[in-house]
This record gives sequence, C-alpha cells and structure tokens, in this order.
Amino acid sequence: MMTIIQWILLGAALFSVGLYGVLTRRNAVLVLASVEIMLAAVNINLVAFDTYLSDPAYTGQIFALFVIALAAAEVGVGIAIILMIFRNRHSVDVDELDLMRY
Amino acid sequence: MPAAVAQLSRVAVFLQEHGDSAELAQAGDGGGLAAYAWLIPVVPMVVAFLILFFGKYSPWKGWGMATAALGFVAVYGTVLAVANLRDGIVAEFSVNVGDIGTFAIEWGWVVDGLSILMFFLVGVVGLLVFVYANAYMKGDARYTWFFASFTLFAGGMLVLVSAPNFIQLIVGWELVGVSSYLLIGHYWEDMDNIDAANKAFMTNKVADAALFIGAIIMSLSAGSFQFSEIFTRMIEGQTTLGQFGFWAGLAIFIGAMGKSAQFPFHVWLPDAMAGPTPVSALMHAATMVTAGVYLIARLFPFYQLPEFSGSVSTIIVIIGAITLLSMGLLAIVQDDIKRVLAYSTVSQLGYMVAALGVGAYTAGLFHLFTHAFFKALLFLGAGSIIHAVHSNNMSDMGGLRKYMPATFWTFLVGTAALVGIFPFAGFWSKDEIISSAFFNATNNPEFAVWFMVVLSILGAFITAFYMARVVSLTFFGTYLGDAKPHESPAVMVVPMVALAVGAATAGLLNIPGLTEVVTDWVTTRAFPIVEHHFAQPEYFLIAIVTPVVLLGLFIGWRLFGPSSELHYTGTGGEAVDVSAPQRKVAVERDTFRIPVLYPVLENKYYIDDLYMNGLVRPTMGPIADATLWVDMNVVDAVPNLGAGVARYAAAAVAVIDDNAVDGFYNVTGATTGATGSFLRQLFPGRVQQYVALSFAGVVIFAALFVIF
Amino acid sequence: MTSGFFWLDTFVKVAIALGFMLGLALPVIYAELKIMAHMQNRVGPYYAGGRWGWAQPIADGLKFVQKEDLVPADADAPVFKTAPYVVIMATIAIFVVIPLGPDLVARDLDLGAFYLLAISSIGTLGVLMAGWSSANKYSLMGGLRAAAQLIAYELPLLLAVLAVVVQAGTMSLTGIVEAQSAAITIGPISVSLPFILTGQIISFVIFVIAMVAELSRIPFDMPIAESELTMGYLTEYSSVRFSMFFLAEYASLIALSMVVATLFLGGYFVPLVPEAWLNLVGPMVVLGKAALIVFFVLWIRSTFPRLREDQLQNLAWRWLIPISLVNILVISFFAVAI
Amino acid sequence: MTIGDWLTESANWAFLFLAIPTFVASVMVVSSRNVVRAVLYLVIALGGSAALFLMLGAEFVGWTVVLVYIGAVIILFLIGIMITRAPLTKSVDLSHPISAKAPAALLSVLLFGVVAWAVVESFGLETIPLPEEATRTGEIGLSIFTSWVIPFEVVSFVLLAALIGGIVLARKDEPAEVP
Repeated sequence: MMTIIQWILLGAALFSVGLYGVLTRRNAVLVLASVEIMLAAVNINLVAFDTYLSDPAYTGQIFALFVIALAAAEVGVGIAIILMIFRNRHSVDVDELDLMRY
Repeated sequence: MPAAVAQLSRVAVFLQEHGDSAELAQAGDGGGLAAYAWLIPVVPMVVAFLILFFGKYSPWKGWGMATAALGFVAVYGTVLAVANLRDGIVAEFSVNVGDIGTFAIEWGWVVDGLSILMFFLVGVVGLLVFVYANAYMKGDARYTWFFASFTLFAGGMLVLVSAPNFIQLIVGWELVGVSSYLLIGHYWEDMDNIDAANKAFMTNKVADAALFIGAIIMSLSAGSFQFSEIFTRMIEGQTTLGQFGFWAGLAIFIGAMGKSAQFPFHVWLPDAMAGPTPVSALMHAATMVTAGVYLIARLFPFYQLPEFSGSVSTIIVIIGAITLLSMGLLAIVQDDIKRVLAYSTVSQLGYMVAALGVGAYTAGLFHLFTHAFFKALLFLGAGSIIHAVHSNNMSDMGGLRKYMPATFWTFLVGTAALVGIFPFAGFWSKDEIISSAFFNATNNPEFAVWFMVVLSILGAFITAFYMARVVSLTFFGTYLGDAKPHESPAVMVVPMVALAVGAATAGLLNIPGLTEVVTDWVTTRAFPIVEHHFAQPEYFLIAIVTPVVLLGLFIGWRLFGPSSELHYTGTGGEAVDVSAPQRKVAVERDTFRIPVLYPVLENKYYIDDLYMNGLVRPTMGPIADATLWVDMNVVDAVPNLGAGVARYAAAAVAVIDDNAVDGFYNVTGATTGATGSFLRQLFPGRVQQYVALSFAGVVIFAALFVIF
Repeated sequence: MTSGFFWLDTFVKVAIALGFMLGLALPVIYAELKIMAHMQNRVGPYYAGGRWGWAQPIADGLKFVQKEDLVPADADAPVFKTAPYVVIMATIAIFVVIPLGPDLVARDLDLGAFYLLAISSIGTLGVLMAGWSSANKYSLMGGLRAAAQLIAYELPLLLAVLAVVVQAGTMSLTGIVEAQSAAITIGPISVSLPFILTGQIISFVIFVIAMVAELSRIPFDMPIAESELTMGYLTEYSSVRFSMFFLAEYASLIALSMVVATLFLGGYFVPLVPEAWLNLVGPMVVLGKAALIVFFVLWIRSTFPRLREDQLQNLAWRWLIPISLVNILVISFFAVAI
Repeated sequence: MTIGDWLTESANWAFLFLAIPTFVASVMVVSSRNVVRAVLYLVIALGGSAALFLMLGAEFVGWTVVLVYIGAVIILFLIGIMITRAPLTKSVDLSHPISAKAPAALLSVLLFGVVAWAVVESFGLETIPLPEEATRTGEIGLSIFTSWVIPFEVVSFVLLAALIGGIVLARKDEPAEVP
C-alpha cells in the first residue's frame, strides 16, 4: 500500500529545494522559477490530501487549480517587472535591487 | 395542493396572533391576464432598444413607438386594475435563470394589487407625459435619443415593480438609476446639467450600496432572494431573520431614502430639474422617486412586525416627518418654479414614507396614487409655462392667467389637489394619512408618531403657503418676462386636462366607508397587512386641518397676491417693459424673507455645502488645504505661544545646555547612530535575506508546535 | 488507474500512433509536391520510383538521413539535440485521443479536448529550445517569433475548441462525435448534422485559421521566413534532426486535420451506416474528412502571400480572439437557452 | 510495514519512477549554472508533478499543469530570459557565493527536517487510497461553481488585474503625444 507520508515528504523536499533556490539565486528569473517549484510542492500536498481524504467536494484539487492560476498571474507580473528592471538597470541581479534598504 | 394548504394555515396562525385588524384579501390568480403580465416590463424595454436602433427611421422618430409602448402598458394596466377590483389578483411567476449555490436566481413578475397600482400609474401618467413630450421636445437635437432613454426609464421602473425577488428589483433599480442619469443630463452641453446628473447618480449610488447590503443580509438570513419566501420564513418565525432584521431593514430603508430623496439624500432631486420637464413630471409622479416608497410598501409585511424589523419603522417615521416639513420650508424661498415643485414632491414623499412608517399602508399608497396625478399635472403645467416664457424663474412670470387660461385652470386644480381642498384628490389622501397617524398616536402614544402628526399638520400649512405663492406670482399681477407668452398647443393641453380630471376625482376613489376602491386595491396581496380601517372620514381632524390649509392659502395670498403691498403692480395687468431695478424688486418681493430662517433656507440648510465641502471636495484634494489651515492657525498657535515663552527660558538654559546636557545627548545620539548602523547591516534591503529570516521563523515555530 | 498493464498499454499505443503518423506523413508530403505542382502548372516529381515520381518523399528522406548530423560549435549540444524530440513527441501524443471509431481510440480521456490543447502547447517549447540552443541570431529570432505566434494563435484555437465543448457538453472527443451523431428532428425530417452545420461555422473558420498559424505554414510562416531569417529556428539543423522537424510538421498537419474532422465534421460518424460497422468504416471516414482539410491547407499555401509579423499578431489579438469570445458567448447563450 | 513490503507494491515503483526525476530536476533548477537549462529542468520537474497528479487521479489538475505551466509559464520564462540576453555558456553570477549558500542550505534542510518530523509523528504509516478511476472533470466543475464560486470569481479578478498589470509594466513608455 502507498503511504501518505511519501507524498508529503516529496512535497516537503521539493518545497525545501525551492526555498534553497529562492534564497541562493541571484538571477531574478531563477528566483521566480524556484518559487514555482515551491508552489508545485504545495500542489502535490493539496492533491495528495484530497485523495487521502476522498473529499466529495474535491477541495484539494480545486485549490491546486487556484494555486496554478495565481502562479500564472504571479509569473506574468513577475516577468513584466523583471523586464522593466532590465530596461532601467541592464541587470536582473537581485543583489542590486536594494532600494528598500534606505 | 398540500403546499398551498400549509401556507394558508401558517397565515391563519399569523392572523390569530395579530388580531382581526389584519385582513387577507380574497383573490383569484388572474388567469391568463396575469400569466402574460410579463409583457408589461418587457415591451417598453424592447421598444427602448428598438428606438435606439431604428427610431430615427421610424415615423415620428421614435415618439410613436414610445407612446405605443406606454399606451400598451396603460391599457394592460387599466385592464388589470379593473380585473383586480372585480376578482382580486394575486399571482407570482418565476423563471429560473441560474443558481448560485443554494440560491436560485430568478426572473419573474408579481401581479398583485400593489404592482397593478404601479403598472396603472406608470402606464397612464407615462402615456400622458409622453404625449405631452412630443410637443415639448419638438426640435430637440437628440429627440430620438430622448425617447429611447425615456422609454428605458419607464421600462426600468416596470421591471422594478414587477420584481418578485431582490435580484430583479435591484436590476430594475439600477436601470431606473442609469436612465435617470441619461435624462437629467440630457442637455449635456451645459456643465451644470452634467453636474446635476452626476450628483443624482452619486447620491443614489451611496444609498444603493446600502440597499445591496440590506438585500444581501436579508436574503442570506432568510435563505432566498424571493420576497414571498422571505415573508414565509418570517411567518414561520425564522430566527436569523429576527437577529439581522433590524440591520437589513435599516439598510434597505436607506436605499429607499436615496431613490425617494428622503431627508439627508434629498439633495439630488431639486438639481435633477436640469432634465427636460416631461422627465421631471414622470420622475416625480410615477417613476424613480416612488420606487423607494414602493420598496417600503413591497416589504411592508416585514416592516409592520417589530419582532423582525425592530425599531426601523420608528426611524422611517422620523425621517419621513423631518423630510415633509423641512423640504416644504425650502419650497418657500425658491424662485425656480420647478424647484418649488421639486421640493414639494420631496415633502409629499415624506408624507408617504412617514405614513408607511406608522403602519398606514393604504394611506401612504393612496397618497402615492393621488400625488402621481396632481404632481404630474403641476409639472406639465410648469412645463407649459416655461415653454411659453422661456424661463424657469417666477420673477420672469406673472399675470399669465390671461395668456394661458387652460394652463391656469388646470394648474389651479393641481394646486387645490396638492394643498388638500375638499373634494380634490389630495384632501382625501392627506386626510387619511393624518387620520391614521393620529389614530396610532392616540392608541400607542409614542414620541415619533406624535412628532409626525404635528409635523404633518404644519406641513399642510406650509404646502398651502408655498402653493399660494406660486400661483400668485405666476398667474396674477404683471407679466415681467421678455418672451411673448402664449397658450401651449393642444397636444400639451390635452394631457394636462386629462390629468386635471384625475387630480380632481382620484381622491373620490377612497372615501372611508364609502368607496374604498384603493384600499381594496392595494391590500390585495399574498400576505396580510395589519392596519386600521376608518369607517368614515375623521371630521375632527378635517376640522383642524382644513382651516390650517385655508390659513396658509390666505397668508400666501396676502403676502404675494396682487393686493399685497409687497407685490409689484404695473399698469393693471398688461405686459409692460420692465426695467432692471423693477426686476430686482420683483425678485426680492418673490422671496419670503423671514429674518433668521431665510439664510438657512436659502442655503438649503447648508446640506449641499456640507456634502460638497465635507465629502466631495476633500476627496478631490483640498482636504489638504483644510488641514493646512487648521495646522497653521490652530495647531501652530499653541507651539507659537509656547515657543515665545520658551525662547527666553531657553536663552537662560542655553549655557547649561551647551555644556552638561549636550554632552549627555551627544553620547546618546552617537550610541543610537552606531546601533542603527549596526542594525542596518543586518537588514541590507535584500529580499532574499528577509525571506530567509521569515522562513527561519517558520522553522522555529513549526518546531515548537511539533514539540509541544 | 494503476493497473499493472497501464504503462505497457500506454507504450504499445504510443508505438502504434508513431507508426500511424509515419505512414501518413509520407503520402501527405508527396501530395503536397504533386498538388502544388499542378496548381502552378508544373508536373512535379517525375522520375523517382518510375511512375508519377511516387518515391520522391522516400528519396528525400534518405537524402536527409545520409547527410552529416551537424551540431554548431557554440551550440548548447544537449538542448540542441533534444529539441526535435520534444516537438515530435508533442505531435505523436495528439494521436492518442483522436477516435477513429466508437471503440477505436487509444485512450478516450474524459477531458480529451483539454488534453489535446495541453499537449500541443508543448511543441512551442521544442521550437524555443531549438531556436535558443543553435547559437545563431536568425535561429533565436525565429524561435522567438515562433513562440509569440504559437502563443497568440493558441488562444483562438483553445476558444474555438471551447465553443465546441460548450455545444457538445463534454470534453471527451468520442463524446463530441456522439453529440454530432445525435439526430436533430426538424419537422418530419430527422438527420444527424456535424457541428459545422449546427452553429459552429465560426468556430470552424477560427480553428482552421489558427491551425494553419500553429503549423507555421504559409501564409503564417514568419518564423521560418527564408527571405528574412534564412530558415528561422531550423537554420542550423540538418540530417535526421531536420527531417524530424519536417516530419513533425506534416504529422501535426494530419493530426490537427483529424482533430478538425472530429470536432466539426462529425469524426468517424457517417449517416446511414449501422453503428456496428462504424469501427470498420470509421478510420476511412476520419481520414477522408481529414484529407479534405489537408487539401485545403495545401491549397492555401499556393494561394496566399506571407503575412507581415505585425499583421499576423494583429489578426490573432484584434480579430480572432474577440470574435471567438463573442462566438463562445453566443453559443453558450444558445446552449443554455435550448 | 517494512521497506520490503513497501517495495512489493507496483504503485510505489511508479511513484519512485516519477518522484526521483522530479526531485533531481528541481535540484538542478536551483543549482544549474546555465539559466536556460535551469528553466528546462523546471519543465521536467513540473512535468513530473503533472504525472504524479495523474497518478493520484487528479487528471484535470495534471493536464492543467501541462497546459498552464509548460505551455505558457515556461514560454514566458524563456522569452523573459532571452530578452534579458542570457548567455549560452555557463554563468558565474547566477547564484550567491558559497558563504550565502551554506546558511540557505542549512535552513532548507532544517525546514525539511521539521516538516518530515511533524508528518511522520502525525501520520505514521497511514495509507492513501488510490482512486480506481480519474476524477470526472464535470464534478470538479460542479464543485467550483457551487461551493467555491466566490473564490473562483476572486481568482478571475486577480488574473484580470495581473493581466492589466503585466501589460502596463511591460509596455514601452510611449513618447508624449503631440496633439
């Protein structure tokens, strides 16, 4: 039989990897890509729990769909922002984006 | 049908609990007549769009189609009214459009006494106004467009009154709102008219928001958007409805206040006079402003039971009473004839709302019914005058009795009906309101009801006074205008005459104990109405009110009539060339200058200024100016004073300060600076570092949760 | 879902689809050569294989295969080598859900139409990979153009399919064919009509236009416009890898034509044939209907000039998408009303 | 249940067959030194997650991932990368130096450890019933439009806002128009 923890552990592992990527990447596009991995991890958890609970309303799957939709929106806006930054500063390095500092 | 039996038994229980004053009308289902009543809202709506697309190419450029549509409504409404009086009709039809969760979204039509009354009024008054508008709007640049939006206006109102549920009601409500916006701003070349349209729309929107909230609260707590469902839940004693009833009822009433221009929301209605006069006539008679009254009447089974609606009806009474008096007072000082009539309408709406508030359901709707006739008549008369003298101002009028006899006599009938002269329409309906209020006041001595009784008698006085003023300044004395006055064409006069007949006789339809047609009419509803019926007219009150009215007319006539000292008398009634100083005199004598009150009234209780300065302008920016002013003059004054004192003290302290105290602060400052620089290193403004820290927090807390 | 044979089953079916694709692509290539030749008053291939030059596509294929498989020195070799596989995989996967008969379908997915769109969007990825990894400005520009074009035309494609789904009430392609085989009774006559005759004519036109654009065929071949970009993202490809792109293009043409046949022309269904026979006749019917579409696309190729890049984007965003949105609105209205 | 029991189940092999590539690919996403390759690894990771959804019977979610992520999001990524002039070769400055990587790695491992601990504590060896057949899409649609209709509308609103925001941000500033 399949255990539930194998799915959750996979989700947790992907989430941690994504977090590592978010923390260590300097290229803004890749930071976004790492965020996508984190979201995919969350989706795996949602769908796995949906199956686990045999939810008649399919809450887990539907929230996974919402997460996908919001992730698509986030990437759209994110890439647009990155393009804007690239146009202004000719770099997409997040280290140079420290305007929030002062 | 078991369902029907169950409902009847619930109603029976309800009747037992609420005594014999509640009466469930005996009614049939209206048969095919009711089943096809969906045509009433649909035909004008369809025709409105047909006019929009094909109006320019049709005979009479859209007027024909519009009038035909209204004619259809008028005929159908009359047939329904007759059938209702004979058999009684209570029918409701709903077509499911879709579902949101457990809530059904439905389109439907209600055919009962209340909606038939409105169909009849919109149809008949609308038809007459449309006929009139043909001549009035002749030569307008947007003639077809006017009739398209005017038909939409009537159609929206019919959608509203035929609605069996909140969703459709709100759709109709918004249709009326948007078409009124189009119509008020019809002459949009003038910036003032655009402002007026915006003002009407915005003011209504504020109230509409409350209506939405109220409708949502009520529907959610009752579990349905359907009015009949809500009432059924109510009779069953639904608890959630009891809990939220007050707030729902209050919010819905605020919505009604917006459309019916009740006291704090009245500001848009006089400005709405910017639209063409036929629009004003229809808006004030059967459409738009009556929507609020209609809404309260539609929900009357809810408002009549304090165990559900709480003390909302007290609030309704007070608002209505304040409106009826305060707006009547404003009508005294206006120079624009249409504005006088507008404030008069708001005042009469106050009567209706207050009547519904004290539980005088029939009286309120009876007044709505009669008011539709005489107010439409007065507006058409005013339109006829404006058409003739090319001015809205009464200081440009005078002596028109001779030039426009038909207008004069019909206007006089309207005036008599409005002020309540026996046996004209207003006499009966106003008497019934005051009687009902008085009956409630004596049975249930509550401050609000007494307040209303006193105010409505005072209101009757004021009404008589300003109407006497209007008639005197318009039709008597000397003509002061520039244009050559002439009687209006027949197509305008005929509707006025027809309405005059209505205004003269409509009241006879509901003489207590004698005819009571309107009572039967409006109480034909699926849910019983609790109210007191009078077996005969209340002679005692008539004996009070009629002298008050006559006194008002007399004082008005004395002050403004041709024999008064104030009045400018020319050379005996003929048109004269009036010089500028004389014109100034005319304007001054036209206004009744009570020493203290006058500036207040002149400025409309400063409410417009309050809205403008308190709400509108700040949102456009100058709130900063106001803050600056306060800052400069009030806030700064304290420091300035303090500073003056402190300066001398400071000089003395400076010596100590420079040496001992500064040292301390310098050390402190340096420490703070160093700490800040150090901390800044920890937070270098990099997003990733923040993410890392927040996730570290997540890890720590998660670990804590797992451990404990 | 996880039966022991699931994967085996899948692999066998994919293998069949692969064979199917190859078996169809060569005749279509040959047909294009001959049809275009005749439309332009030429004879076309004449010598190869003796009569009518029937062996010309095979000869072409052999020619490509025996060329050297070049990878540019600066190219990102793994990506460069993987790109054609991605493209061809996306194409093969389409065949999985196309029904050739009531039971003749590799896998009748509940959301077949959705699967179709999801899978076909992967091809874009392969094109971008090819364009970027070639280390060539023309290739990169071609890849970007292709991606922009494919994204732009995927939307009308999707919306056209959505309109069909709304009318059929199902996303299963078999279900869509069944919806078209349901008899419509008008007065005394009772007929089965394909969707193209029952309100989907606009969707059909949009789908075919968007399909031609998705295939990057003339008049929508800006990504590989020879006069501007040499060969676009294909510039650096040669030998087997080039022939894979080539093959994928024709396979996609067939696949999408079969999709059109299924969505709009009634799929395997023909009137008057007993249902039991449909499994037998079905494949012929689908292929016959698809052949009409293929012919139409070839015809367009020899008729229209190439669109400019901005015209191409305008057509998609300013015309096709708004029209298809309105179309969906109208069809939904009727779907609810009827 | 021993490891041996676990390994006799064919579904678990299928799980490993999908999960291991997914995990490896996502590690490559965060560690690859070529920006385009990193994004292409993301395709594999997301494709793996889509296949896992199919395995759980969530067909609609799985194909949505393919359509939205692989079909649209990745293309967006690639176009973004190409417009910001990514080099073909390996880049040195894609990631922070090792001094910054170490705490990040530690944090990630800690996060995984805590979550794993919590999950094992609370679920133990409970099993997950794999569905016999895929979820019918119609039922998901029904659920969205009844129970979740308001979140759905909110999401659609967010998408609209993102659409407008994306366009506003990415468009070039037009030179001021001369009337």
